[in-house]
Amino acid sequence: MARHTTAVTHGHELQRTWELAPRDVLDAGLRWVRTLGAGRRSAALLALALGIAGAIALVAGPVLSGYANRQVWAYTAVAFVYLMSTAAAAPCLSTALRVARSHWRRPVNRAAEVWAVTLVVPLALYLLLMGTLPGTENRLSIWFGWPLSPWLWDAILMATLAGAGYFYLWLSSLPDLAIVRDQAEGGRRGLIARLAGAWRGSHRQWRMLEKVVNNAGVLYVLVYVPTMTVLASDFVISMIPGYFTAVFPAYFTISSFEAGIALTIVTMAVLRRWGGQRDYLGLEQFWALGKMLLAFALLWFYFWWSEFIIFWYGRTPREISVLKYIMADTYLWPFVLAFALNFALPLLILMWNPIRRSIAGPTIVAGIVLLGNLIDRIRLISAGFSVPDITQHELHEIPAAYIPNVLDIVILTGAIGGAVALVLFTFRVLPFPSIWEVTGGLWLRKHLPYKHTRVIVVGKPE
Amino acid sequence: MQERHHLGEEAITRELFRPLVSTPAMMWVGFIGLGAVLAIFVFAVSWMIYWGLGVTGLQRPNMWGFMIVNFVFWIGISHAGVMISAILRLTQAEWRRPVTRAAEVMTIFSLMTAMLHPVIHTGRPWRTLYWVFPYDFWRNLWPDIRGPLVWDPSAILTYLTGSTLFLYTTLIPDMALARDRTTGWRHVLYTILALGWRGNERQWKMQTIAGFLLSGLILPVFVSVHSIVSWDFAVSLVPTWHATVFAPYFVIGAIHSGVSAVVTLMALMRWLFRFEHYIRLEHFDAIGRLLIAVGTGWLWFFLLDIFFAIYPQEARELEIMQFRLFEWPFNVLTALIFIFGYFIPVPIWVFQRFRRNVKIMFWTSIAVNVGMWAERYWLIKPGLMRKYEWTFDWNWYRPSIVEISIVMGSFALVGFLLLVFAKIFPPISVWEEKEGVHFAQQLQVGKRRVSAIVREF
Amino acid sequence: MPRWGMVIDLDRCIGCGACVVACQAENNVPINTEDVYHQRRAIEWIRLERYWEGEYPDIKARYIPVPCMHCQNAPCEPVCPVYATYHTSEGINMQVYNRCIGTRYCSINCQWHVRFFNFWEPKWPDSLKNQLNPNVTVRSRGVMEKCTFCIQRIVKAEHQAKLEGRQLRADEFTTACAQACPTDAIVFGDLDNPESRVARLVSTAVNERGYRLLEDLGTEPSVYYLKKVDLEAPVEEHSSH
Amino acid sequence: MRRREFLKLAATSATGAVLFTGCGSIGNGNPPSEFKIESPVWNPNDLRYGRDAWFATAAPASVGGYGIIVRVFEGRAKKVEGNPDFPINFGRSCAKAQALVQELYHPDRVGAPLRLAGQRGSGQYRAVGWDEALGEVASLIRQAPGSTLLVTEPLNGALGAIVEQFVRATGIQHASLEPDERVVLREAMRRAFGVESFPTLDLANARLLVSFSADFLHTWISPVQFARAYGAFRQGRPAVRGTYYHVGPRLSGTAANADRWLPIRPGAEGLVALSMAQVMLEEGLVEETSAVPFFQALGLTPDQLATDFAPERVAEATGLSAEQIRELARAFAEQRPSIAIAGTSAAASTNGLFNLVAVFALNYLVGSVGSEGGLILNPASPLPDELPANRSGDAYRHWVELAQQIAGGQITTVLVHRANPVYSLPPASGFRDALRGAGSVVSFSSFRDETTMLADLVLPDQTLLEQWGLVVPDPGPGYEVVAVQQPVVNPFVDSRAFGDVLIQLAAQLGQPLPWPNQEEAVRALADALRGLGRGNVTAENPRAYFVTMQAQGGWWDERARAGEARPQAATAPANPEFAGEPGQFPFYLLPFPSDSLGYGEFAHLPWLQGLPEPVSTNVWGTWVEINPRTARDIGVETGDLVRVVTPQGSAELPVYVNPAAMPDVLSVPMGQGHTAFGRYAEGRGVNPLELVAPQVERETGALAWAATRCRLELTGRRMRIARFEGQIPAFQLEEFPIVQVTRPRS
Ligand SMILES: Nc1nc2c(c(=O)[nH]1)N[C@H]1C(S)=C(S)[C@@H](COP(=O)(O)OP(=O)(O)OC[C@H]3O[C@@H](n4cnc5c(=O)[nH]c(N)nc54)[C@H](O)[C@@H]3O)O[C@H]1N2
Ligand SMILES: Nc1nc2c(c(=O)[nH]1)N[C@H]1C(S)=C(S)[C@@H](COP(=O)(O)OP(=O)(O)OC[C@H]3O[C@@H](n4cnc5c(=O)[nH]c(N)nc54)[C@H](O)[C@@H]3O)O[C@H]1N2
Ligand code: SF4
Ligand code: SF4
Ligand code: SF4
Ligand code: SF4
Ligand code: SF4
Repeated sequence: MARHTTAVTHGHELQRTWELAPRDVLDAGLRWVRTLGAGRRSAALLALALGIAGAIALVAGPVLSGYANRQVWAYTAVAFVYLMSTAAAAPCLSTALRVARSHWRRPVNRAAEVWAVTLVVPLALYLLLMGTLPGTENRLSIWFGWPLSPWLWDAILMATLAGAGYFYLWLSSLPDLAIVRDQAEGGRRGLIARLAGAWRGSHRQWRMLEKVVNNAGVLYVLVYVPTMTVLASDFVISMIPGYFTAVFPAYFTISSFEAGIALTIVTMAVLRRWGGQRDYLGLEQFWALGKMLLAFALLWFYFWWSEFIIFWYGRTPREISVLKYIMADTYLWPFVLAFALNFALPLLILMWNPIRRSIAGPTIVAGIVLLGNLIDRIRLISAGFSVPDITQHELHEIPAAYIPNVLDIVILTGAIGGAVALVLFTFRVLPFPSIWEVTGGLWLRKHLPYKHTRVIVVGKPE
Repeated sequence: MQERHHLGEEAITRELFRPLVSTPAMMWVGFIGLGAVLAIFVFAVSWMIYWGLGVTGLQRPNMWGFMIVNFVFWIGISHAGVMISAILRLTQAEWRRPVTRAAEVMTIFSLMTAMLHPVIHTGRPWRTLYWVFPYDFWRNLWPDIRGPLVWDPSAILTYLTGSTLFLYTTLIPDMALARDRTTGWRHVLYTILALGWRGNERQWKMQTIAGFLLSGLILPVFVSVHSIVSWDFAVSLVPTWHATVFAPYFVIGAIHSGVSAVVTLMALMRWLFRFEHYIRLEHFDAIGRLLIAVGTGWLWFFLLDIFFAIYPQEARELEIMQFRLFEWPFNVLTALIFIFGYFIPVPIWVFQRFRRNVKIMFWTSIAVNVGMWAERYWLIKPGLMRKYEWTFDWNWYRPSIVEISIVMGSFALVGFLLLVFAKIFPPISVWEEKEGVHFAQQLQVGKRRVSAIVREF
Repeated sequence: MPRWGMVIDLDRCIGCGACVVACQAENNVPINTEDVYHQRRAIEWIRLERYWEGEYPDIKARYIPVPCMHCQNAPCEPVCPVYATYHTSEGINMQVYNRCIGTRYCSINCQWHVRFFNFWEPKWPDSLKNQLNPNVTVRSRGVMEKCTFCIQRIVKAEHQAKLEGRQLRADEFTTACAQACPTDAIVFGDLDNPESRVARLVSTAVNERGYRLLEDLGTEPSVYYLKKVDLEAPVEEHSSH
Repeated sequence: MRRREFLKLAATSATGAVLFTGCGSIGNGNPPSEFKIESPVWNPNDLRYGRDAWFATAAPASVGGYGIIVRVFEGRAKKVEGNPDFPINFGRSCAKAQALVQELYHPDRVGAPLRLAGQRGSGQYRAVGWDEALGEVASLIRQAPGSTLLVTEPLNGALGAIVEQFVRATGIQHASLEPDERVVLREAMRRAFGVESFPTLDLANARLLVSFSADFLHTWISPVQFARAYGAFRQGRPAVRGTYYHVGPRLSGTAANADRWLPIRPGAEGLVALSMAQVMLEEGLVEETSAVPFFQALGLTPDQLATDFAPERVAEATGLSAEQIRELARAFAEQRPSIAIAGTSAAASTNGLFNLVAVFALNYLVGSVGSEGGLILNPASPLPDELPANRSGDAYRHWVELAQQIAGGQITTVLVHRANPVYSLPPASGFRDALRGAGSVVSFSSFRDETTMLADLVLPDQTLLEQWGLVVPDPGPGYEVVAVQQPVVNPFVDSRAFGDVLIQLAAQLGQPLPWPNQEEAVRALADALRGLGRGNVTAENPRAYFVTMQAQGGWWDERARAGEARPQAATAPANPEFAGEPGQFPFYLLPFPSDSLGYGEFAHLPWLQGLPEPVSTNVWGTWVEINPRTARDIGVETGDLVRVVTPQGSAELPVYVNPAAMPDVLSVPMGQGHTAFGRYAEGRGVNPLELVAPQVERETGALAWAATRCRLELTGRRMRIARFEGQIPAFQLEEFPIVQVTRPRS
């Protein structure tokens, strides 16, 4: 900080980005596209292999045994929900940062948005899982017996979300795709040229883009939140008799945001370590996102506690059995782990500013949170898919915990692997950092003398 | 951001101190009008304490009524201060500068007003003061910490203490400024309050650190206060109260109404003290944008709450939902909440043109708070009037004139205190305004001149 | 240690109100004036409710006396900030008037509506004060009051037993409402003493006709009801929810 | 409390004294299981020093004269309980008996003898000494004993004996006032069964009860006795649950307990009964021989019955369907032992006597008279001469005559004790006006009731809990019973027992009665019981005998039962007649005795005023009950003020929409409308007797208060009714019934 000086003691960390010229950024982006090497490819192939194994396991297990036994679908559902909570949440982060207009976000956005490319995986899983969704006859449903509920409405939401995600990713990559189209050689041209479309970078196009990118992001969030709300209700709550609680969808969404931030941080760390993004993804970004991660860890607790305390005080048999099932008895250990990994550890680690203000600190915590979120989702989904008769209004007999078998684990790793493979393949065509955004920030920067020192002044155009 | 006039430091000082030295005619009107209502309030409270709660419209099972609704409302308003000051300070939003002081003061006065309600609302207010503190050491009698009514005073008092410290910390430099420009009793007062402020480097550093620390510390308190207030209701078994979503729902509702109240206050200050140069359209613009997000979040929770009251399809909740959605007068309230709380203001705020229109901002912010008062009434009362299957006890609640006076009077109380405050302390933070002037820069980017800010990322 | 409880047989209760007045007489319950009824603030520790069913001419009026249920998991207790209502070790939901500050939270959280608030200072003409039971505190304005299972009778009996150096005998005393009830609809006693009438009713009649009010809330009321018998009752009975 | 303990308590008088030492036990009461900070105060109701004493005495005759015990602490009566030994109620009691302590400590009791100090009726009195007051009464009687009328409630036992002796010694006239249905019921008992006293019901062994309008669980002759039996009738037997049908024009507090309510036209009870008999005989459900006394009681031939009273012929007039009558008859014949009773409004019709006789005679048909599980007749007093049983009240017709005699000057002095003719007789009787003009009026009431307000002299009586007495409860439990009444506390105010006053007056008049005072009279009469040499009390000397009797609460002999019942005279069928043209007055006006205030004699007690009427839950006032549909048609709702107009008069009353009201019957509770009688009774509500036309029962001349028609006029005003129920009529929610029901085990 001292190196770059600011007038006050409490600004964000400045880093080399602000010392660069726009040309440097362009070079860096193009270098990324050109030089991505064997490491990425083998990683991508490994992930792909996992994905294929998962697909085979999915066919070998759940699909073959049909929909009568919902329990075999549990880990397919876990995979689906986990991807929705992590990969699908990441683009929301980039939207939030965009809307807040913070300049440090510029190199972060793409690391978050790129995960939108994986939306096809949960969409596909969802379509498979539709068969496990019980109908609305004989049971409580959030759809009150609407026609074709819940299948049609959830499917529409999922498809819309995927559409919005791809649209957002495409829009926010458009100028860079054009750059790649114009500067990259041969093979990739066809696809990229088609993706870059008619982008010529005219004044009009730029003004349009600036307006629409934000709105596309907001649209994505506006679809994501209801989708998660509905999934929370259709996938979790309505599967556990007696589990009716208004805060749950909010808990589900908020904790997904936490995981989305964690995923972004991990992505950033990978890009920094293996992707040559040191100049762009620095302390400033990790520190800021570390704070956000801490805030969301606290929110995790807040939303969980909101539910817990009401159940605890209510003490109606219904509430007590739900508590016993997913927190106290059956899924006690997954719950304790989720509590520790999503809240306790992140809080205990990130409460220290020196840790927050490092690369490793937030990264490790982000890893913890990603694991914690997985366990949390397993706790909820496995519990939901293990109730033999969900047409009841109350959980009278508490089912035993479901222990995953090898197939389940292959399905889970497969879904995650498939998603990662998609991202790795996308790296091939998308430049990192986001050239247009980072240079956009540099254009608005100026170094000014201030008293005895020099400050950076950044423009904030309306 | 071409709106900013270039003001010298001395001009800023002079203009912002103006309310202290001269009293606009409307201020007198305010003092007299609010004072009169306040007198009614004091009389009503005394009457109630003298005769007992018999003078209210409360009965079985409507044991809580107007005063509790109003309590929740004012607690909600009190969330503006921290929202504006602490969060915006931590995130370094520039546009907070002209409104922090007013918002913090409103926090304190509305908190005090809010706290008054549960106290006078008890059967024996004189004894109520006991239970805030563990009172009977000799017999080992302690307050029951399992009860939200013990959490309430703890959280609220902490919040009040924190907010007061917070306000005071930001007030010190201005007190020194005032000290140096006044004589007589004011001089004495400001001398004491300025705590020997000389404005040296170390003092500024301490003050800044204190401001940030307090902002950070007060945030959890801020969230806890309205969460706990919500748990007053939610931990009970009353149908439609017993909802897990209440805590975040109440908090975001509080922010919705509190920030709207800040808009109201901004518009009033701008009009009353002619602060056009300080409370500028860009501020309304920014706060309007914040309100869109807050309002939409509130709507999400509001809908979640309604939905999950219906979804379990339990006869008890359904009964009350049916009552509160479709029966007079709650059907009208429902509409009022939706329309005033969201569907009038938020679509209007979407347009920058309207966000930059003070009159429209003023009236929409009023609308929000009408909607939010209705929302609290709507949340709290139907569950009591139609508690469960006890049809034998289905009673209406009608507030008595005493309760109505108290509710009306609480607005006068807050207004009156704010006016008094403005007579003694500068209603806009002078040093923050000046700091803002220093940070504001202009930048030439291509052909455009862009507003810019030092160290803001 | 005894665990006090009550069984109320709705097939016996005739709606005579003797229990109501007996409780008022025993427990110094303030006089319910006309004004108090207009204000809907009448205090009846045990109250007689009448529910309609059907339409003329196929109409039924059904009675139910409702005292405090003395929930074993009483929702009124944890919400009291000052321990003015608490659970005794004998299973009674007890009210300490001196400590009550009148927040009325307990009554909000009592789904049986059996907690009564003194909105006004209770007043008796001087001569009527001669009747007041010296064993029962006269409550003042601003405090909550409710059925205590006639705690003064319990204490007296327990003390008597202690003085005589013996255990409490089954049914050696009863509450005012149970004692007055002409049809013997109310039976009070020690649920843990197998010889007491309540315990025997709980093990026999309650199996057949028993239910507890709002049982599904899980508060474990100590007051059991025996269902009203009706020749025309629907065959499918309402189980507890 | 069991008997033995009670005895012990009463005997030692110190066992009730308990020392509260709980203060030493700080913090040692925490329940083991849950984290809580238990109050170190053991409980909020400390026990006091002091002496608890329990005294046995008797409840008022109007609630059945059963045995009660009263807790007395430091010289103050605290609490009334039923006497666990007493054979009528076995420890049970009722709201009215509970409220006796409020009568004792009533703030508006007459505190000393009073003499009128202004216009009669002005209510201005000044206190005088007892000697002066007694002297004045003595001289009034001395002046014209033959023109002196003593009005009392029906008296029996010791006070009855004193009054009889007094009347005999001084030669004054005596009339007693009681609700007219009781007059009719006594006559019906006399005619149908040849007994003088009211019957009781062996419900504990019965399987079916059919009540024709009799409010037997709340107001009819001996509610506590019946209620106690009713409990056993319903749930006292492991295998049998008694079934109860109610036939009558109103779903009363009693009728609400019925398994089936059959609403009928007012006054049609007898018709239904005859029709039932017709069905039973026609279908051969009862033996021919058992029909003989039935036909005797009604003066009918089997042919007449068969032709005129077949269900199809009478259905229309009763308001029931023929099938309903048949089912009722079959149930009555088949589910034996079965009992039929009639009363309340059934007796208050112009054909009241017929209604009662017809219904009670049904018991002959099923062999239920005097048998187990049936209608049990009561013997008279064990000492008919010394200790009179109830003397019947005088019928309305007689009161009208008396009023004329007072007005005409044949009666110059009226002495009134514990009867309130000015309130209880309808204005049409002219009694109030007559009394206003009477030569002298002396009241012996403890309260300034309406009659006392017209008195020149008030010599306040003691309340029940302050005086001695022997009471012959009517009805008894089926055998001879005498209750002891004793002062449980010293007189609260400067009052004297009526019996003492009479004894002192007789002495002043030179006609001394055999006893020096009321207490001695009681002791002497008790000793006469000892002379019988039977019953539950045995002791060698009079003192021990009396103490034992006091401790037990009375004397009874379970073997002394009523003799064989036989109809004495025939009562021919008759149709009810109503005052008022049906065209002009479309509704029946159906007053009904209030569950808590009775006929108004309890209106001065705040606990009873504040006790909700069980069906409407209304308190502290009068209202008119209207069927919901009718109300909708007229355009009124609960709380609207309407004018109820009868040929006799009109009154403004608030509407209570009663979902169970018959469409053409408007019911109005009795008991309110007092213009005097203390702060709690005065100036509230309306006395429906002011609306009823002076219709009388054809044969007895009793007032037929249920024989008037009326119409409604809207006033456009509203009035708040004080009620207990919430502001929405409390119907059970289908999903969450508060009162859960189940079918009987079969
Ligand atoms: N069990 C029980 N214990 C109690 C209480 C209770 O209610 N029950 N109450 C408690 C309370 S509140 C109090 S204040 C204390 C009172 O406790 P104490 O002070 O013991 O009061 P007393 O027993 O009333 O009187 C004490 C003695 O003083 C004598 N005495 C009276 N007048 C005079 C005088 O002029 N001079 C002298 N020298 N002696 C005199 C009396 O005859 C008596 O023997 O008891 C406390 N302890
Ligand atoms: N005749 C006579 N009169 C006397 C005296 C005397 O000696 N003789 N002594 C005089 C003296 S010294 C005194 S101190 C006064 C005492 O007179 P009071 O102060 O009236 O004392 P108590 O009536 O014993 O107690 C008051 C009530 O407080 C309640 N109480 C106390 N603590 C608690 C608690 O923690 N919880 C609840 N729920 N209730 C509580 C009890 O129920 C009790 O009914 O009497 C005075 N009057
Ligand atoms: S019935 Fe009400 S007052 Fe009684 S213990 Fe239960 S919750 Fe508490
Ligand atoms: S009213 Fe009294 S008892 Fe009830 S919660 Fe408040 S302080 Fe406790
Ligand atoms: S148990 Fe005692 S306090 Fe409770 S209702 Fe009965 S008489 Fe009243
Ligand atoms: S006293 Fe007995 S019969 Fe009468 S209302 Fe009470 S419970 Fe019912
Ligand atoms: S209650 Fe108080 S005065 Fe009585 S013994 Fe205990 S401590 Fe002493």
